[in-house]
Amino acid sequence: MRLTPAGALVLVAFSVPVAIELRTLFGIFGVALPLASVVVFEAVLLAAIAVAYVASSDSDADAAAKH
Amino acid sequence: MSTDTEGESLARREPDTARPEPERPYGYVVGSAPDGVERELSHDEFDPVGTLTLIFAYFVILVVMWVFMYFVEFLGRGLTVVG
Amino acid sequence: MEIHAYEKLWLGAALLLIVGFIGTVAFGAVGAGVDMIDDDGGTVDPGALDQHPKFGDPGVYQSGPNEYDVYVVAQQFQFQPGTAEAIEVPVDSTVTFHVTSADVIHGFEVVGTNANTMAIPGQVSTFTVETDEVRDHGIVCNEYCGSAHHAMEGTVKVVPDDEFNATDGGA
Amino acid sequence: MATFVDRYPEEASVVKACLTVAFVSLGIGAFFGLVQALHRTGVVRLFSSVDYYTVLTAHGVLLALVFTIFFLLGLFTWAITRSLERPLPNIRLTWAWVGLAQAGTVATAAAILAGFVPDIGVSADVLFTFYAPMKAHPLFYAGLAMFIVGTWLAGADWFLAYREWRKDNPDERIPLQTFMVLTTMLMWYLATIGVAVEVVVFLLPWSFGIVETVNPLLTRTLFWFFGHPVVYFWLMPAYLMWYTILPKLAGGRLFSDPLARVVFVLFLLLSTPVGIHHQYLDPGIAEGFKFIAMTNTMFLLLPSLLTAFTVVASMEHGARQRGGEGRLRWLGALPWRDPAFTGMALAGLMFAAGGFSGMINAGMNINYLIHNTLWVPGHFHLTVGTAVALTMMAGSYWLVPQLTGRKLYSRPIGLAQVVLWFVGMVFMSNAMHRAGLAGVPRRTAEPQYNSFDFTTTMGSIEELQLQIAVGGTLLFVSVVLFSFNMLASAIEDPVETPVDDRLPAPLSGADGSPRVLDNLRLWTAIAVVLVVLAYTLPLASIVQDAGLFGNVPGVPMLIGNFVESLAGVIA
Repeated sequence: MRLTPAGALVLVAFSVPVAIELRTLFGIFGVALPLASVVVFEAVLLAAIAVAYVASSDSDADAAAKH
Repeated sequence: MSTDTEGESLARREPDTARPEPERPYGYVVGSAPDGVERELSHDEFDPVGTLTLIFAYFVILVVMWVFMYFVEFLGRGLTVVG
Repeated sequence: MEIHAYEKLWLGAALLLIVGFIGTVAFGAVGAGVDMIDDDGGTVDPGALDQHPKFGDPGVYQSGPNEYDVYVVAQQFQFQPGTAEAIEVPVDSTVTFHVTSADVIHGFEVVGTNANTMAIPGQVSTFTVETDEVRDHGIVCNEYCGSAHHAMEGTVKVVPDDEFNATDGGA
Repeated sequence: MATFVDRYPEEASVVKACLTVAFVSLGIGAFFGLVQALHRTGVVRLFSSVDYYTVLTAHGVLLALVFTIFFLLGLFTWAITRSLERPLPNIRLTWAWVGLAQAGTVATAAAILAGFVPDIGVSADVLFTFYAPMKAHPLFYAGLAMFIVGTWLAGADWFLAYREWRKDNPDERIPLQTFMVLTTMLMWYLATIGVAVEVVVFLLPWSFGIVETVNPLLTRTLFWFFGHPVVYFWLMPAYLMWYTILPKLAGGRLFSDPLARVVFVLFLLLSTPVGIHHQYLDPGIAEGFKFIAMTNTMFLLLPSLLTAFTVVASMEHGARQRGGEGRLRWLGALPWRDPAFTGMALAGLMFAAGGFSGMINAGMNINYLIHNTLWVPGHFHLTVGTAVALTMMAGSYWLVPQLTGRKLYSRPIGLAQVVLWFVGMVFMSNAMHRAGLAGVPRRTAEPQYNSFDFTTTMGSIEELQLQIAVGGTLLFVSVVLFSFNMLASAIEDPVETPVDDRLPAPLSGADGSPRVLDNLRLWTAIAVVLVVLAYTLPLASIVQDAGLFGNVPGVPMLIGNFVESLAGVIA
């Protein structure tokens, strides 16, 4: 499955509530996460999306010959 | 008027990927997602299992959050109104 | 009319959810004993609050052993008592608030607690709470009431029994 | 192939006139929103906190009433014309209601904005709920009344169009979009009785000085009689787009037409007998009435929960037709590059979150937790502020080219705009909900108090303030991008096919569904009975308590009055 630029953008947007609500989720179980952990978590998510995007556009370059 | 357009509009309602393209502006045309249709799925061929998955996840989130909000956040607070 | 099996399933789940919500609230009302603000506070003439036996001299009144009534008048832009002098009530007592407004609609919210009501001119909001912890609470007006609305605040002090000064009508 | 403007040029002009008012209001209202977000968080305070309430009133009225309802007027005119496939019966009547609603808007806006210039002596800093005995200038109420009458005439216009169509098509099912417009308008007629009585019988004579006093609980109850269904009046245009346009944008077809009809009928029946749930913490209303309002409200969740399924299933249908596979991988096959699609999908996602906070609001006793705190605006910025507003903006990317015959100026800017709105709203509404749980009140210029500090369970108040300010800024930038894109689109060259405006038929059509669904008389009658049941006794007891016209004199919202009362507080 190819990750389009638009798809990557929407994933980035979606990562924001996931990161923000991370503390709520841990809060339910009584764990108070510091703000820094949210920032780190969001950075990891963004890196993962970037990797997925680069990887899929590389494989797309191979597949492009077919189209 | 309405009978004139009737036939045209019925045709318009059907997704028609083989339709010859009229003059279109350069670039992506908003609303042209149906051009990417690879197969037609009728009501009986279509099983919305993805929707069921998503909506079940939503259901679980709703229940957990409701219980948390009602029994922890609300009933757990001081100065509850008792009369 | 074709309704997909999954959609029927979801319809059932949605109804279950709704009944569950209503059930929880009913449990809160009956089981946990959370009472709503309702019409038992009666009405007053907002133009003649100074002639009212209690709102004429608003404050804390003892009504029984460990039972107190607090009369509060909300007006632009203060609570009386609450703003100029704090409302003082003893810990481990049952306190009934009677809140009304002398001019426009105000809110009366004891910050961070469930004590929260509207103050409507002509109507008296009555609600009872139990004080179980010595601490100070803030009060805010949480309904827009005019241009200095943001300055309308006050304090409720829950004090130890021996520090409480039960002067009739005063805090 | 010709688009809407070529087939119905007059109607297209009407729709454009309505959308223009909507977008201008959106721009001004969003600017005021930015000003507020920066002011109440203490980041930048450009003016005194007294003027904050003028800004807040303008923000609420321009966005919640003018932007949403003018967009609705345009969208419904488009939908009626398109789905009945005929021009409106009397275009002069159409222009008359457009003019009346616009004149009312100008009058109301003038009364509010005059509050910035105290010398004029006109002011309406009463917020969009205008609770008596806060008294605005008569111009405010008169404008409001004109605006409402304008919407009534618009509904009459659409019913006339339907009647003409029915004459030619005696046995056909009502086209789905027309069905949605008509049921929504029936709900609106029923709901606006409350505000019409409030404004015309009580507030207008009182603001002119003909009547001396009001019964504040009565006018407040009449306001909420209208004030909750108006929420659905905002939401129904979004639902119309989700049901009839979004499936097509996803490359699929609507999953079920009959269920869409059931949903709109449920909204007609249940939208109005629920208003008392805004008054859970009001004195003078018995707990039993509050419980009844809650039960109705909770059942009102049903049509929205059904919508969630039908709309997501319709998107999934599109994704699978476009080659999507798997349990969740099909999400990647959706046309995310289309701003119209992406905007509506993100709006729907936020509505799911807003639905949850709405369930808390609707719970009778749990309402103590969040009543009048920042949680409440946090909630409705997800619902009206995103589910409705973002769907309207996204829908415009698809709709406006049909009205102008010009293509959208920039698809990438459109995409960035809707994503930015989503991110901005995540920041802002999340922080608002959380601050509300800490007890921070809504509707205040300075939520910083002298005698106490707010305590949060997680993080700090400063952090929440910052999130609100950042979110508000992103939202404003998003509106700037939207306005720019719309303006730039208006000067593109006309082209033959600026947009793909085909709407495919639903997977499960109306034909197999019971005909009783289309019996509008029956549903209206049941809706009226439900309202009578829910409201007769509470209204009777409120009137019995304090009289029809009450005993509370007005308190004009004027700056002069403020100076005096401030002097009183200091003294």
